[in-house]
Amino acid sequence: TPAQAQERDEFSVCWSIYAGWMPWAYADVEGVVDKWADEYGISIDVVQVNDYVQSINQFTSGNVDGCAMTNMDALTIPAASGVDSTALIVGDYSNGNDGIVLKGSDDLADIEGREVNLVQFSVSHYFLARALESVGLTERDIETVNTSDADIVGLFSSDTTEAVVTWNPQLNAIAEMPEGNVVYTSAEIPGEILDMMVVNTDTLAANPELGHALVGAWYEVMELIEADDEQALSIMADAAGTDLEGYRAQLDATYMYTDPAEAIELMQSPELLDTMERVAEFSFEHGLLGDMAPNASVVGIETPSGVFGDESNVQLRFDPSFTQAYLDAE
Amino acid sequence: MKRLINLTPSRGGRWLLGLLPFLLLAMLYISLSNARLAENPNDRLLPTPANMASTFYHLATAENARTGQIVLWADTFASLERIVIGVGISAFIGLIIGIVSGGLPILRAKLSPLVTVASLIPPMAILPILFIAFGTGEAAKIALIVIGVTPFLIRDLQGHALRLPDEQLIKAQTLGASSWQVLLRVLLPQLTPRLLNATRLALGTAWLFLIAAEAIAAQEGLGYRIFLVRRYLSMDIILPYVAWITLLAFLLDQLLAWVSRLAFPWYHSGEGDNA
Amino acid sequence: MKRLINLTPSRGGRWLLGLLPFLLLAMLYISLSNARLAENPNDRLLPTPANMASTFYHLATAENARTGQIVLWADTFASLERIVIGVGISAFIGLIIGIVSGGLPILRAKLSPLVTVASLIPPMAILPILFIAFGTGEAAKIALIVIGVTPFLIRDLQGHALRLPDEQLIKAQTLGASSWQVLLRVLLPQLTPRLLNATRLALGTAWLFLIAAEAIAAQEGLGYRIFLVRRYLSMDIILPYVAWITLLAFLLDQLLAWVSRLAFPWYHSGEGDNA
Amino acid sequence: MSLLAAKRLEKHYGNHVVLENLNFSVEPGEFVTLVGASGCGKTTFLKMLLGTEAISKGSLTLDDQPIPNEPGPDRGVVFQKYSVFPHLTVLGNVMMADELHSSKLLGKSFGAAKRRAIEKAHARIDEVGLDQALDKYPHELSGGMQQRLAIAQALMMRPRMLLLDEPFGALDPGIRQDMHVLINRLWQEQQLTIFMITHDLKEAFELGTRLWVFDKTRHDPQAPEAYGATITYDLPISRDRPSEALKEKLQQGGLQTHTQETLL
Amino acid sequence: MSLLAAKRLEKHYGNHVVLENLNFSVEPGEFVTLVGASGCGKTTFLKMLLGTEAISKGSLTLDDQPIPNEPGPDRGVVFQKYSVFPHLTVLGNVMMADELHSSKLLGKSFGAAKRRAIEKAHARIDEVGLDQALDKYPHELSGGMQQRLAIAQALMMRPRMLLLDEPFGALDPGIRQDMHVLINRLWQEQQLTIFMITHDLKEAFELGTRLWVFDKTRHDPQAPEAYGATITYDLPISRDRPSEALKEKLQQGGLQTHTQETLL
Ligand SMILES: Nc1ncnc2c1ncn2[C@@H]1O[C@H](COP(=O)(O)OP(=O)(O)OP(=O)(O)O)[C@@H](O)[C@H]1O
Ligand SMILES: Nc1ncnc2c1ncn2[C@@H]1O[C@H](COP(=O)(O)OP(=O)(O)OP(=O)(O)O)[C@@H](O)[C@H]1O
Ligand SMILES: [Mg+2]
Ligand SMILES: [Mg+2]
Repeated sequence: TPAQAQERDEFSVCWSIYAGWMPWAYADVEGVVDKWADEYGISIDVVQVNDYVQSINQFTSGNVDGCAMTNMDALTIPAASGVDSTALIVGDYSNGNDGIVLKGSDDLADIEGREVNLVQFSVSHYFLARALESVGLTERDIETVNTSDADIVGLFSSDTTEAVVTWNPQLNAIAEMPEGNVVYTSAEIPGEILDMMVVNTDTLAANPELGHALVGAWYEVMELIEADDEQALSIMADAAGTDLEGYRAQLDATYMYTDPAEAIELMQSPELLDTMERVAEFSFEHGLLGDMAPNASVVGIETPSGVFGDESNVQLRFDPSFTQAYLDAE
Repeated sequence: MKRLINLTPSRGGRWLLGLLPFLLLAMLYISLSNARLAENPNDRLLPTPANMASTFYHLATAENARTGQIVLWADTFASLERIVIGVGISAFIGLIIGIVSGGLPILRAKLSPLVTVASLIPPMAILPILFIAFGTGEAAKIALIVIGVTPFLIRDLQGHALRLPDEQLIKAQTLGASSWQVLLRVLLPQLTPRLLNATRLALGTAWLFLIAAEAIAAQEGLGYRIFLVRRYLSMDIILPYVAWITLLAFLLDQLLAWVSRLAFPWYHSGEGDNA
Repeated sequence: MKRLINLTPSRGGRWLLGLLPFLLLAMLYISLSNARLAENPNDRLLPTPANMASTFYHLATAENARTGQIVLWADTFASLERIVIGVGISAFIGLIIGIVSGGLPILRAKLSPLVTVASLIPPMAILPILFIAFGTGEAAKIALIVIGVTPFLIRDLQGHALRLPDEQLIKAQTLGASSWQVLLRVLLPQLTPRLLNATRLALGTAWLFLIAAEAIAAQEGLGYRIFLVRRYLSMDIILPYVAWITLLAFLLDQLLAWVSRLAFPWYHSGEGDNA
Repeated sequence: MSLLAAKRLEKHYGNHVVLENLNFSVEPGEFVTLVGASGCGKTTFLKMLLGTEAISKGSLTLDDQPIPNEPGPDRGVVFQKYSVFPHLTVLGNVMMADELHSSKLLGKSFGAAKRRAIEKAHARIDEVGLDQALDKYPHELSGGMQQRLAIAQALMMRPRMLLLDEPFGALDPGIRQDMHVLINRLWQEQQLTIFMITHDLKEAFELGTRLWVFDKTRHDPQAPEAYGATITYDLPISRDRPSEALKEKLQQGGLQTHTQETLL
Repeated sequence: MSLLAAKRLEKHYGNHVVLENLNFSVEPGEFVTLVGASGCGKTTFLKMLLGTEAISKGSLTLDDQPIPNEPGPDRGVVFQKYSVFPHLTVLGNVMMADELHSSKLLGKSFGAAKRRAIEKAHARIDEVGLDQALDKYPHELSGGMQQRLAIAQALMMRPRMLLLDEPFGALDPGIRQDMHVLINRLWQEQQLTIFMITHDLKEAFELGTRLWVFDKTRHDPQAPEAYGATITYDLPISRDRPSEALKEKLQQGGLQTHTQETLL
């Protein structure tokens, strides 16, 4: 929007609790973001929002300039609402962080006919659809129950719960329970569930310093993660409400792009475009692109390797240029 | 010119005056909505009234392809069923415990502190325990409503049982009533209309817990729909749903008031019109 | 042998009787907890009392490495601040609008329908809208409390303003009072103790909204902590927190009752001991 | 054998002595009117007769048995307010006693039992002149009609004793006069023993056969609660004697102090 | 010139005619007592004098001006209940009028003004004999003391007219007598014009200089609301004449119907 397109020097970005986004917690309390923002003569307020959906709503409604979210949510929420969004940083992909847990069976095929608790229409839903595909089932073979992510652990203890789809840290907590059998994880579909920092395209165009500062701060923390810095990891663990050991377990299931070059490579690869096409199709089938959407390509998605969908309505862009600039500066 | 406190609007004028703030709010909304949509035609935050109306019409008439149900009615029916059962159970428990603990001092001493403490516990915070005890299906949602509403009803009814003039209990005994008969023929009939009244007061809380319960785990229901579509900021669904819930709450409230006036004329004798 | 309704426990016995159900509950909990832990020593749902005590002690004494604060006190302080500010604002708005709309018929006609409708909207349903409208700062959380509580306070105070005997308003006017003076010297002082009373009733709802708000967007607070650790089913934190919230709610309630009795002895003259 | 007798009867609330040194015996058929300053313990005394307050010392016997420690159907009562059940019609209120008696479980009778109860109630209601208001609820009745109803209800059990605590205190003077006629008639017809508290000396003289004045005989200004009231005057009232003369005699005695207290 | 005058005054509520054809004129210093069956419109009449009910037809003039359409400090009032402010002490209640007058904004005075108000209030409180209860709240006072307080409060503004709606209706007979003495004294000392509604004929005769009986003269059994009450008797009462004689005369006339109605 024009208001956001103006040059400013005060910005805010938000994030919610998830293994791959805990670096933002560290970057915020330890002043890494402030340091990089100062360098570019701006200020960035990093806000933690307890509820993931709410954090995206904040971004879509224009209350914040950037928000940590997954590739699918970036497409179906802000982009589908007409907010031109840019994936500035691709931080990680889920490599086992999402999982399907069954009671009384360790075979995914046994999910047939069960009630499945999950956050409907989230990446979990997409992930579930992919899993079902792998055993030749469709969504018609199960029943989905919309469940708040925070309550899913407590719910699993109940005798009436048969299956859940969830992510970490809830997934670990459930897997630890005696009756919990993890039958399928996102490690089977690597590189499809991407966790990103998404910022408003117009704001970014008018204020490229915002992009540079965020990228700088992010990769400074990535170095600590790469070095397995215990103190930094402890702080992230604490913010996530767990301990060092618990947090490491979550990180094990997360493929962090600690090397910026790798992230650039992903963004430029044609596989990303394929993934996004699949996501767009899934979203269209579930009505997530809006009731009026005529087909899956109504919202244009642009990556360095090409555009999927309506080229005159590009609302989601993968932009490696800021990461590239950081790499060049190093 | 009369003093301000002595000025009363005429009967017709009262209606118009009452509509005034609603009109102002509606105008405010429309202008804000127009402003946002002019900036971004895809904006979902403040949809136009026409947009909301057509979405609502769609929800109220179109069959869902997968389930074959009409969304709005399925949601409404599911939610009403939960709230009626939940409030019904609460009312029953409230009446029994209220009468017994209000009427029998020896039981009151036992129960009062427990009820007081129970009414202070925020039920939302002990959800996991509820799931274990009641599963995750309808039972849990109804249990949440019951747990949220019953302590209030018990306390209200107990209070009213205590406020019944001692004279009546004594009189009943001089007419030969046993303890059981006093409870049955003096307390029960006098507390029943009060129960209806207390239930009306508690309905607001009941809706609250219903929506909270549906937000946590559900497959249909008014709260479910709102929390599902909030993901997509689909205000064109949320806002009509909120209006619809408000209307339902109002109708339920009026229904109870009407039943009470019809069934217990003596209870309502002392009332003026409460604006 | 006396009839059951005539049996009253002695003063000392009353205390003991009141403790009885708590003891029973505690015993029930311990046996259930033992049973679950015997099956699975890692079970988190029903931790042992010793486990809860040590966790709570840790939260109440150990400084957090990241923030340098003691978790329990930081949470408590944040939540209390929100609830006090939220309820304070509600009380203020409620008193002003309640007096003005209760005392001035011409304004009441304008405001009453709006207040009635507003009080019927379940705030939980508009929770998603609120956070979008107010952002995720303190304002939204306080706004949720205010929106949840104020309509009730306004209606209660308006009702009591209307129930003030007309005789008093007339008497004041025969003593030469202007409209303003009637509001200031007759309605205001008589509604203030009622406001305290209504605020006590509304506190339960306020806690509910506080916890709901903190669950969605907060970085500290009692509700935030419960929802944060709920992901790990850390009942050893949740249960003591629930007990702590209950205690705080009780103390706040008693504080208001005490202030009211102290400041407005005439208001409490008609009361017996309400069990 | 006297119906009711007290010996050195006392009533304390903690250290507060309300009544002390009460000695009397009352025969069946007497109409005792009780007067005394506000707060001197008249209602407390009536409550002891009812059985809702325990006696602290001494003895209070009914038919030479200690008085029961709770209300029962042998002692009817009418209070100044709240004597009737607001949720029952006139007929329902009066039938209540019969229904409680004939249906222990439900406290409500049906069929033939119900018809009998209605018939009996009708007779009582006629007696107090409420036959036009059978299906009205108490809130539709005037204060006087409510008190008549309370009396009809209390008499349904044919109690031996009727206890009245300022039954006409809230009524208008005209209606009051009417009630006097009624209570007097019922007392004579049904040979009741009546205890009536009143603040109206004239009423006390008009109705009673015996007047009790409650007052303190000892008073300690330092500890006003140390001594209680007792019956300072126990006067027979003859219906034939004009009450005026009696009144004067009383005033010459000690009732002035009492009257003054009543008037603050 | 008479203080108050009415010409063909009527009051309707919708189709319900409550009062009709009222014609009178009242001179300063009169003490008018109003009696009549319950619901015949006495309170409605008083409300018209107060200005809280509008007149429907005819004219009602105060000093030859139409009566103001709202209450004002020239017409004091005492109701049966709720006349005093429960949140103020005796002193606060009586000071109120003065404070409202001297501080338009806050309605509360401070410093010297406050001391003056207290002084004035003291004098009034002494007059009604409440000097021992200055700092008590109304709930700590007996019914009689509350009504005295209400009178003291009403007289603080030195109103020309005092309107009393069954002011002693809820009091015990003894206390009532006491209040009669008080109101009579104040009426004479301050040369008030008083209108007093009462249900007690004796009271009406004892206090008034003029008695108004409200009653219906026409009655349509099909439409009981079609005709209103009016002043059927307007009798001067002389203090010297024994009221008994008057009463009898009245009863020979038409008051029987009224009394009967009152007694239901
Ligand atoms: N439950 C109680 N506990 C303590 N004191 C009591 C109790 N009930 C009554 N009293 C005291 O006993 C005294 C007598 O009270 P009671 O009601 O018998 O007076 P009364 O003569 O009926 O007065 P009134 O004419 O006002 O009805 C009063 O001082 C009262 O304070
Ligand atoms: N606001 C009103 N609207 C309609 N009717 C009214 C209203 N106020 C009074 N009335 C009617 O006017 C009639 C006279 O009432 P009012 O109170 O003046 O009687 P009253 O003589 O004072 O009776 P009481 O002796 O019982 O006090 C009654 O029939 C009453 O129903
Ligand atoms: Mg008494
Ligand atoms: Mg009247």
